[in-house]
Amino acid sequence: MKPKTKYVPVPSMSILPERDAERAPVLECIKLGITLGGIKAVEDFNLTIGRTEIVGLIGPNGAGKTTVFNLLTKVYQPTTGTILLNGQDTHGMSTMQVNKAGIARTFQNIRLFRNLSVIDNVKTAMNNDMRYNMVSAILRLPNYRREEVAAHRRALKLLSIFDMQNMADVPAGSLPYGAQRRLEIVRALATNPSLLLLDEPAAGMNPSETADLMDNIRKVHEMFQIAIILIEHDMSLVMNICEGICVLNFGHVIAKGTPDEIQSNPAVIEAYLGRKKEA
Amino acid sequence: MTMRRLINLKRVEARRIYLTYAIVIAAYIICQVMSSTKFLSSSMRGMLVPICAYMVMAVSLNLVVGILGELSLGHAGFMSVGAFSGVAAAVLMQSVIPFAPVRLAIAMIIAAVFAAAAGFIIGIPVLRLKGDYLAIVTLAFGEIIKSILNNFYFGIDSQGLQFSMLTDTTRLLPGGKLIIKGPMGIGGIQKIATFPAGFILLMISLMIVFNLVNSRSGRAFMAIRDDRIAAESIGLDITKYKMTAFVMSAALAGAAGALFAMNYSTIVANKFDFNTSILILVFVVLGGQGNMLGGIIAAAVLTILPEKLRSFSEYRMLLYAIVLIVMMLATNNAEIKEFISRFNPFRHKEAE
Amino acid sequence: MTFLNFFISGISLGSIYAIIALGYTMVYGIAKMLNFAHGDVIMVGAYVCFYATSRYGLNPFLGIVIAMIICTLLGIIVERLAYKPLRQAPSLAVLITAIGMSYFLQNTALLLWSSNPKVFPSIIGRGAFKLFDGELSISHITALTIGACLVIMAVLTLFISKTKMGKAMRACSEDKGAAQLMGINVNATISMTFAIGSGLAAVAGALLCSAYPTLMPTTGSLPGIKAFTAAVFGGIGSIPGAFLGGLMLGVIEIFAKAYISSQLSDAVVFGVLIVVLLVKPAGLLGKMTQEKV
Amino acid sequence: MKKVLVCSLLVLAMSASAFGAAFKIGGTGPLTGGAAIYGNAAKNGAEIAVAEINAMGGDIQFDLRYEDDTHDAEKAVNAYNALKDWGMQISLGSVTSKPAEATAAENFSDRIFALTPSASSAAVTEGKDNVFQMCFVDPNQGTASAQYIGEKGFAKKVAVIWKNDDVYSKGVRDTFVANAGKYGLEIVSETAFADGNDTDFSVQLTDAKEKGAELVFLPMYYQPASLILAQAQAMGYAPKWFGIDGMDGILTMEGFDKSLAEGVMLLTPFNADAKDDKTQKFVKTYQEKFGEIPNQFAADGYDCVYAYCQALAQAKATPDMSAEDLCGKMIEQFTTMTFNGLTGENVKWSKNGEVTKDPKGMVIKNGAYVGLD
Repeated sequence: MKPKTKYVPVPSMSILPERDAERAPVLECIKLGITLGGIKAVEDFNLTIGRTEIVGLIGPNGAGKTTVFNLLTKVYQPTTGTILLNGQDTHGMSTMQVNKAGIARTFQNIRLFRNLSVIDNVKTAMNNDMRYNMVSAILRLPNYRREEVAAHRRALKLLSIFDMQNMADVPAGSLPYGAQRRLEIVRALATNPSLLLLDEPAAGMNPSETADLMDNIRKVHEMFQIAIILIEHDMSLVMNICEGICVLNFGHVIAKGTPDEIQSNPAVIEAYLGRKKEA
Repeated sequence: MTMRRLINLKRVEARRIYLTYAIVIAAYIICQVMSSTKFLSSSMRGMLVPICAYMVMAVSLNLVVGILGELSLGHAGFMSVGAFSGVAAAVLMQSVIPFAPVRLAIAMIIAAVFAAAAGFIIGIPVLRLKGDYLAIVTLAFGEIIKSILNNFYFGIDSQGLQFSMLTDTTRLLPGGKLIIKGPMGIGGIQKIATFPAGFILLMISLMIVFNLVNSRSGRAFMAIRDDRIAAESIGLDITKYKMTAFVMSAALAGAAGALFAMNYSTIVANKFDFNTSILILVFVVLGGQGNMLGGIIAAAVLTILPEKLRSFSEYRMLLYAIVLIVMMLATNNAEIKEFISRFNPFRHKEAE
Repeated sequence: MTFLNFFISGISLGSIYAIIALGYTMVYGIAKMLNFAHGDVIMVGAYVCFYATSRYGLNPFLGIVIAMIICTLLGIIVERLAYKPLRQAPSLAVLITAIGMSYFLQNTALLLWSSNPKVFPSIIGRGAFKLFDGELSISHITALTIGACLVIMAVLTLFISKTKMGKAMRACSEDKGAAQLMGINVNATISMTFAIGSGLAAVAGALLCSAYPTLMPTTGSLPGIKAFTAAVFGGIGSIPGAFLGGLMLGVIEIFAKAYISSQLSDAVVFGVLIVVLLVKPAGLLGKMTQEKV
Repeated sequence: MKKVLVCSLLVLAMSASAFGAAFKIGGTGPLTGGAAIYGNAAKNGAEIAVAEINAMGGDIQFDLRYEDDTHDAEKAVNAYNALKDWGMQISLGSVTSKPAEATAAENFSDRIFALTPSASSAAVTEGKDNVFQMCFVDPNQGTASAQYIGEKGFAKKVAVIWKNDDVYSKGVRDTFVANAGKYGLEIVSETAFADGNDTDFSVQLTDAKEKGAELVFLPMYYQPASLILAQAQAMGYAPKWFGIDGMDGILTMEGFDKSLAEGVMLLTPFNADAKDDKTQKFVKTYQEKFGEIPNQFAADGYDCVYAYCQALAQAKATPDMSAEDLCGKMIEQFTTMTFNGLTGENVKWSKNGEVTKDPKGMVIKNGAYVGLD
């Protein structure tokens, strides 16, 4: 696990410029855009995320939120614009390289390795931390054992954040829904990201589960001191947890600001909250 | 949440691995004892080595189909590369290494290396494709390997190794020996493959696959199989791991091919055609994808079955086809499976 | 002129591949399975047609109709007995069952009709159209095969786009679950697909054996694999793709024999297939589907 | 009525072992799969011979068993082992060449004598003192064909079409090409085909035609040959055709247009249209029993059993002898005896197991074989 330093909230330069800090932002998107099937799914998307900021990405269905995630993780290559991750241009990188550079994500439709055990799901994500080669694995050489034991311990520790250490050997596919969502977060964390993308982590959860999830996200944020972008429809979660919020509609950013600002933004209310209030 | 309903994968897997080793060793000892006490018929004795080779093929293909989750319809091609390179190596070493078991071992290693190289070359284009398209390209490569070997001539004389394609233009000096003779393949092979050698190769293959599966590489293979996009998102190099599994599988198939070839006095490229690839695939599917023990048992059963059906004379292959279809239905139709599982006392522990 | 003659030979071989590939591609497109027994249904169709015409002296076209009826029934029975119980099973299990079915049909044919090759009487004789003072000749059977291919292609395309059953087939090919929810009888639709595919196989069998007139229990298996390759070449699931893929495969095969090496022609054909798939990973006319994330 | 008689003879033949007084004779061949024509023919021929011999009730009685090898070396060894378990004393080897090479090696190490009806590759007998052939060796056929064509002056410019993945075809082609020059033949076109592309021959035929070949040599079995003849006619190419023993059978294919084969020459030791009593009787029995006209494989199978019958009688062998004892006796007999059968008169064997008999040059005239001389 990362060495624990003092937790200094460094909010978004773009959303809260007056609280800018001395450290460089973790993510800068400049004029990001993509055309999918002739439609501009995302256009002129600018967002800067501070080192340890939690940002909510909200917007009505089909606004292009998941597309933004897919752009950041290079599932789609952006047609225009630049993504700087820790100051480094990710142009031409693959999903795998972006992950190595520090972005980890979860998926809207859960994508676990269903036939692997819970702990193996987590250990798979630690793959790039391990150094032993195939020969060591086949012959079970000491470095294999050493690294496997270390990985196992770390995986258990990560699972324990979400209180899942007792399910370590259960096949991931047989977990209950909420646990599967949590496991996806653990798996993402296991890759040591500096930016974590959570795609509707509370979808399908009941209020008490959502409350637990909120605590857990806070805990993760505090422990790892990483930046988090959150796509979520549950407004209480977003408003509670996020320091900054970015609102997307029809592929365009229509508002950025603190939760309070967003809640009182007329454009947002019209495009989104007004219709979603009952939810 | 009821934890008792959830199975403990680690325990199940460990048990399955030990069970596999135990059954293989026990079967080997039983066959060896029966064979030395002449209790085993010639027919069965003659099948021991090919069964071992097919078991290794099943394990090897299972690595690609069951663990990596990609369909290969040209696996016999690697067996072929291994068979030809292994036998050629054994012929060349005949005078240098008179002790047959050592020669066999080295020949199998050379066969594995050649097949791995073929796997690597083929893997570069193949692994860029997906699903059925990947499958058809492996089929195509299997046919290409067959076609090339049918036109390949290789010999040795006092000036060294000689190769030619299409027609025999090696022009060997007197005293030279043409080893691979195009469509006639290799003839006059010394039969140095033995049952213990087959057993050892099977154990090594199992060890390689099981140990690989329980390592970072194996987890990566299975992660790619379960969800390629998620695997990419956690930083796995898909191409590298697919290639690793493919090459490893090809290497094992190559060694199996050498073992197989050196059990017969003659070998031709046409033996390793689409039908052989399919046969091996049948072992894997029937035994359960990813289930090594199942594949091994299926390999043994489906090799022995047509021999046991000989008493039905002309209806033999018809019955074989029916048995194959019925077995596929029985193992894959949910209702039939449920029905059968009622009679299996061990079933509830293993099943999901 | 030689070049043109080879081209025509290629077209003539390719048209046979194309007509077999149509059956493959149709079943794949809707049932999403590789029906390896398709080649053997072709063989059965050819035998039925052979016995109807040579033994019972029927009109060849009546023979084809009888063959179509029998093959359609065979297709339905095979589907019902062997494939339907595996609808929920992994696709590999279905593939293996199809291969088992292929062995079954071959060996049944061996028992029923013996292994001795039979010479198939051409359904329209062995004449040819002569062009350029006889320098070029296109045999009647080639012309008929291409014509049949085009007609079948047109009818299938119309059937699939216009009729209710055709629409149901398209729905099944997109999403079986959703189709079921929309009140489409998925099982009946798939059975129908097999019936049509097998009926086509009978026509293909008669044309295959008219063009290359020997008939054995294994007659269908190798052209079957080639035609399957052709279907993939053109983009499996695409009906015009199967036609194009078949023709191209035939032409490439003949050209490879003529201008590269008659010994390595198969290697060349499969080599071209690989190159095509690398450039167009879903075949010439196939649609690339992107997985939704 | 005759059918019933033949059937009852067969039953008798099969049950002869019940008395324990029959030689157990076994062979492997492709009874299923793509090469099933050859295996079934050899098996049927041998069955007829066994039924006849057993019906004569002499000292020599046979118990015959044929096992399927699907034209595959691996399955052939399995089949061979199954026969060994059954108690096979003398063997008919395997019908096709590659499987026969594999079983011959087993015959050699187990000391079970083998006389293969039709496995013609030289490698079958090479280095094995107890494996003999009833048919010509491939290399001999190639040389004999070249010599025949050259000496009779049929043609100067010759084309060869062969099946590249077939040991038999390739073996004949190799020696034919190697010896063609010696007999003044110029090979102007050489083209091949293989399983999977054995339907369209336009390229091969065009090549031969354009290079001006006067004669096309077809070292192959009759099934692809029938396609070649039909396609040549369609493209208006009419060279002389020359085949080898595998071509025999072309006239008896059901539905074959015999006019296509008009003028085709072939070297074969057997033809079903021969007028001698022996052949006619065999053909008649075969037709009654199996509903087809026998080809040379059937004749070879038939001859093998009769050759065994003669050798065993001369060696005064009895069915209670071990396979190894019989092997010694058979080697002795076969290297010295002369045999008259369907496929040749005064047939002799050399020490290495190769047969010497005269190939008969045949030409097809009006849909029937006529001697070429």
